[in-house]
Amino acid sequence: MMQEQMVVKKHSSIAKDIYEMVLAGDLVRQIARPGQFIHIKVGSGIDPLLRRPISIAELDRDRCEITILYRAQGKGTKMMAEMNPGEKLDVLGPLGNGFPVDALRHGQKALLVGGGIGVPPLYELSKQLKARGVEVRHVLGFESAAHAFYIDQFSALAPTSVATVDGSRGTKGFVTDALAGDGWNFDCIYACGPAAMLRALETEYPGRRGFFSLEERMACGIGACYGCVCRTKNSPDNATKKVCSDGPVFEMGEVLI
Amino acid sequence: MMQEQMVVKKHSSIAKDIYEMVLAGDLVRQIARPGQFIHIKVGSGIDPLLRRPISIAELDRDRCEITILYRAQGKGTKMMAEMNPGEKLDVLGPLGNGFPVDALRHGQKALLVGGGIGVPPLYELSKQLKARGVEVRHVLGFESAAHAFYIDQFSALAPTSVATVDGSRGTKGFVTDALAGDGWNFDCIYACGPAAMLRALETEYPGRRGFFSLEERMACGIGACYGCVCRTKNSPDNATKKVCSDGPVFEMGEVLI
Amino acid sequence: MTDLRVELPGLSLKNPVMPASGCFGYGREYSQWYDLSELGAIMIKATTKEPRFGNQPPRIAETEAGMLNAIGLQNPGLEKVMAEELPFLEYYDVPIIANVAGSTIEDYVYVSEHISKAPNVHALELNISCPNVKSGGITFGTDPVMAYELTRKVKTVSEVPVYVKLSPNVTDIVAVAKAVEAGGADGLTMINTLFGMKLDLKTGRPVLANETGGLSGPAIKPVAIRMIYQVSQQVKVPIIGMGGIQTAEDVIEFLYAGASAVAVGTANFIEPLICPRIIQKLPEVMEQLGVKKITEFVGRSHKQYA
Amino acid sequence: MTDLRVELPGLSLKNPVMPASGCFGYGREYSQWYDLSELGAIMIKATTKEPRFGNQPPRIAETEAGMLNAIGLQNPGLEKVMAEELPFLEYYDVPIIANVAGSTIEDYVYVSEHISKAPNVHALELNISCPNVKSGGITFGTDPVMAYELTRKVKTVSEVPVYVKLSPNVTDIVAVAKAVEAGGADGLTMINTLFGMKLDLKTGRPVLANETGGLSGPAIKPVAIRMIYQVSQQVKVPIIGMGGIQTAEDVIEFLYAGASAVAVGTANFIEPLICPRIIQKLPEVMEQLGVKKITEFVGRSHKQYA
Ligand SMILES: Cc1cc2nc3c(=O)[nH]c(=O)nc-3n(C[C@H](O)[C@H](O)[C@H](O)COP(=O)(O)OP(=O)(O)OC[C@H]3O[C@@H](n4cnc5c(N)ncnc54)[C@H](O)[C@@H]3O)c2cc1C
Ligand SMILES: Cc1cc2nc3c(=O)[nH]c(=O)nc-3n(C[C@H](O)[C@H](O)[C@H](O)COP(=O)(O)OP(=O)(O)OC[C@H]3O[C@@H](n4cnc5c(N)ncnc54)[C@H](O)[C@@H]3O)c2cc1C
Ligand SMILES: Cc1cc2nc3c(=O)[nH]c(=O)nc-3n(C[C@H](O)[C@H](O)[C@H](O)COP(=O)(O)O)c2cc1C
Ligand SMILES: Cc1cc2nc3c(=O)[nH]c(=O)nc-3n(C[C@H](O)[C@H](O)[C@H](O)COP(=O)(O)O)c2cc1C
Ligand code: FES
Ligand code: FES
Repeated sequence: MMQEQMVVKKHSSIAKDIYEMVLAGDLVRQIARPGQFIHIKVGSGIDPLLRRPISIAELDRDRCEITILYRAQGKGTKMMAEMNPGEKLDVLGPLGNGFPVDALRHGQKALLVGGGIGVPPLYELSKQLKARGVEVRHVLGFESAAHAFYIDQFSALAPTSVATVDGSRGTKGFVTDALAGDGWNFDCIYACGPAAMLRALETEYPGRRGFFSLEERMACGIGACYGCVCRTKNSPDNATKKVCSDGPVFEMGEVLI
Repeated sequence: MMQEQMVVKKHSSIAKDIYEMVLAGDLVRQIARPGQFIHIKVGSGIDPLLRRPISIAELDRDRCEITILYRAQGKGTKMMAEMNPGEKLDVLGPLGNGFPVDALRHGQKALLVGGGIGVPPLYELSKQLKARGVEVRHVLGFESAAHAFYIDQFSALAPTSVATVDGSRGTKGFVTDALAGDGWNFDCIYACGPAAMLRALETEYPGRRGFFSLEERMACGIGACYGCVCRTKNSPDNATKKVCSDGPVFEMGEVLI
Repeated sequence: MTDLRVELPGLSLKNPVMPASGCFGYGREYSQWYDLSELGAIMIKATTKEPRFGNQPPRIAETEAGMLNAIGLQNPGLEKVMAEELPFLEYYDVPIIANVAGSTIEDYVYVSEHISKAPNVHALELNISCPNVKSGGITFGTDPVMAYELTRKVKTVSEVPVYVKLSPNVTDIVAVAKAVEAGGADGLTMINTLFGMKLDLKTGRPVLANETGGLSGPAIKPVAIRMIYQVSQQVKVPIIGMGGIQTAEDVIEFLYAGASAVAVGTANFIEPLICPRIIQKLPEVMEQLGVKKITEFVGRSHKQYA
Repeated sequence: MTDLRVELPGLSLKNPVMPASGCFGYGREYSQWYDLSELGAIMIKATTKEPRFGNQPPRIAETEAGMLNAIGLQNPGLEKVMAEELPFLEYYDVPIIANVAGSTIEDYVYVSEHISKAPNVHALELNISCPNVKSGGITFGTDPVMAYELTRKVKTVSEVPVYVKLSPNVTDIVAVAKAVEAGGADGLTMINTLFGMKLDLKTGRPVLANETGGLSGPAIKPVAIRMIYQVSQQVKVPIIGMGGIQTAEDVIEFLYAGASAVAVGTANFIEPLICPRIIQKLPEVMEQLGVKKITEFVGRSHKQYA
């Protein structure tokens, strides 16, 4: 965990409002797992004031580079979208626990389910699972074909189904629709996306093994402010977990979504 | 008076913390007099929130360009100092009344006195007075030789005395020290600089004709907020004038400094 | 077609956007920038019985996402406002809300009685919340009993509906709001500035000659939204909301909170064309949100769940 | 050589900079970033008698130059804080100020009595100003009589000096300050957050699950400076100031206003190293201003002219 002025190496728009940015810096050495995130200060002033949490989508240890994929939606990400290669970005990271790649052995089966801007962390996860010899399948959901991104990259790694809300690409509907009838018997599910998607997966696969990456509004990103808590399930004492430092990845069933 | 995204044509540092910026745009056509100013929004966000008033130092009607000279001291001007040619600057202008050039006829004598960042508007003024055939002399005061700027430019127009607080260039002391013993019999004095300098000039030349350009903290810059008032002198009803729209230039003795 | 019209006591507004008092003078300066008839209404600068010369400069200080002002209610006095400023505004098709200030109840009553007779003054706004004058002003705004009393007395003389402008510098904004409603106020306007200060790094002294000043701008928006949200659930009279508005989206946030119309203050200083720009942008944002009538937004933060 | 030391009741501070309560947990997270012994002191997160689980998320919303929080005093409760958190902080050479919260006077008295016995707790900070809990908290901070009563009772049991944290959401901050001084407070800390709110553009609903929250960050600095300026001229006890501090220059502005030391809250979230960076920068700024002892700044905004 460190603070660093990372250098923007590449930056381009890859789908409607979606940007791909490659950042270089020493903090890459500290990254332990896919699903960890960085906490970005956009601009040097007080506007916007808070950092933005963004997942690490791909990791290149040799070049000390990471790729992030983000949607320019609000003030901070729109400002970020204006940046040019060569400029510097103030980053804290790596933060959070990330997905346990070692939950599966060679030959076991992993289903990776991503929705919208929940898709990015699954990319590095898939690469690392594949490297272990895990058999992977992807199901990715987007609003429309125009919003979809990285389908080719995911497809190059493993079989990839796509769902779009308007049906303009793949199955019409949500990721759960693309899953329906797919009798593939996975050993573990890894997912990241909107709360509604994660809840639907919990309902769909009760009692199965899985890991979900959650989102919550964050201030510190390091566990100090208690801004980003979620409740643990079935715990008698109403205990909470912090999404930033206990998460963002939790075992399916561990916390209330 | 208009709002315009002016284009930065040239930008360079010309003395310690002092920058020269050339701006191009249509509002140049509306400039009536030297001593008018523009009101600049630095950055596109809310930090800094307010515009910065900066005098027009030189005017090139043919190219639709103006030159401004400013000191990077606080948040806004420091941000401005980072700008590159080609970028755009959000400007309101031209604002204020400016110096009356026509107060003097051909052959009459004008003494122009400037202190620090009060020097800029005198440059265009001197050029226009000269063009009318007025005989001009300059007295410019700066903190030190390192802070001094535009001495060559002023000297090229007319005889120019310089004072610096530390004596590193010209007379040691204030502009009033450089004036002392100078028996030159001017018809009108034009001055811009710190309040202390203007008060000293009032004391030095009681009853003489003169025009002073004042500074005050501004919000709107157009006369609507009553933020920038000064009091008129000897007026029974305590009346006020707005520096932004009634000024920034006032006749010597008209307002309390 | 989107419908921007809003009906309030005394005011038939083309749209819910008006410049806030003290941030628009009496309209002359901004009339050089655009046709004032485009505005929903205009809240003119505070008017007192006698002319006021206000505080010493500096009167302005910039802060983070805000500014402090200590104008001190400078204005030419009732007589001149009636004779010179209001007639100028008659050239425009826009209702005027006259902001009234004073040091005593009698002052308020006197000014209200007279200014409410001006043909284009469609409503009064009692400024019981100016933090920058020594007597009167804010004391009326922080004491519910005095606020009630003042409102009641002004109501007996005013020929147009009376709005009361609340100060945010209070422990219990709802208590003051209820008091002025009980006093007969036809509407509320909120919020005035927060009471603040800035010190100079070199001298250690206050930047403002008046020492303290009123904080306005985006910095105070969350306080304004909270107060409107609380008050609108406890009173029946409509609210004109203000405090840090810069965009059409901000306007809608104020309507959601419970305001029926809004005023834009500080933003005029930065963008002289801000009001017409917001008015122009509103239909676009409404369409994105699928709302046809601007009045549908009002109070949505609580009403849809009530 | 510049001298950063400050002596306050119960606290011998190496320097006047400490993290503010609730913005630094119990120090564990930031101990990974720097040696906590560099700090003047640490104000730990509010501790209540029983564990509290706080409010539902979302608990955080960004605003212009500020943020809203509605944590709701989540903490593991007195027992765990005494057993697990305070002992961890004993590894560092830094005095701890324990922030105490509760719903009843008895709660405050109970927690104060116990936590003041911890060896590294050098002072208490009574949080009578949290806007995010339903009962207790802020009601003590807005009513001078209750504030007096609470302070007096806690003073009878505390083994260390007692500071009281004032809420800015009041009409008359001086009245509350005088009441707690009369109740025996050894010092004041101010300000807590302003009470604010943000609504979501799409749904119209509050962004925070708790609806309202506490506004902190640079946006509130002018209010903090004004209140410290007013209070420091009316009370004799020292003040620890806070509200939007981001830089060494901000620290000096708070000292000018009348604070003797300062706390940094929100800025920790943006710059984890903000406190040590400010501490390192202070001597440089002091040299520019020609000041040798940091204590010379205190109250300069009014004292030099008194
Ligand atoms: C652990 C984690 C990983 C994430 N990874 C990615 C990613 O790889 N790509 C991507 O596009 N997005 C990701 N997000 C969501 C991303 O943080 C938000 O989209 C972003 O903060 C919005 O900022 P803004 O400036 O666009 O919006 P604004 O509307 O200006 O944001 C205002 C405030 O709300 C917060 N906020 C708004 N939306 C969200 C959200 N969905 N989640 C958390 N905070 C939010 C912002 O951080 C900020 O504090 C992630 C979120 C978390 C918690
Ligand atoms: C009519 C007029 C003409 C001017 N012409 C020039 C010029 O040609 N060159 C130049 O360098 N400066 C000029 N100034 C001064 C210039 O406006 C300030 O130096 C500038 O606003 C400081 O902004 P900042 O961001 O550096 O400082 P900050 O400290 O960030 O400013 C904070 C606030 O204080 C105001 N402020 C600070 N200093 C002054 C000041 N001296 N006068 C007015 N407002 C101030 C700022 O506008 C801003 O609102 C002029 C001022 C006026 C009123
Ligand atoms: C320079 C200035 C002058 C003001 N003068 C008045 C006034 O005369 N009467 C009044 O009721 N409010 C006055 N106000 C308060 C505004 O009308 C408004 O309530 C406040 O500024 C909040 O809105 P804003 O954040 O959009 O500026 C003034 C505000 C400013 C900034
Ligand atoms: C996330 C968060 C949690 C807070 N929790 C507490 C708390 O537990 N006790 C308390 O007295 N103040 C609490 N505060 C208030 C701060 O200590 C401080 O008074 C306030 O935030 C102003 O300082 P700042 O602008 O530097 O943040 C909290 C503030 C924030 C932002
Ligand atoms: S964001 Fe601060 S604890 Fe998670
Ligand atoms: S700056 Fe607004 S009246 Fe001059």
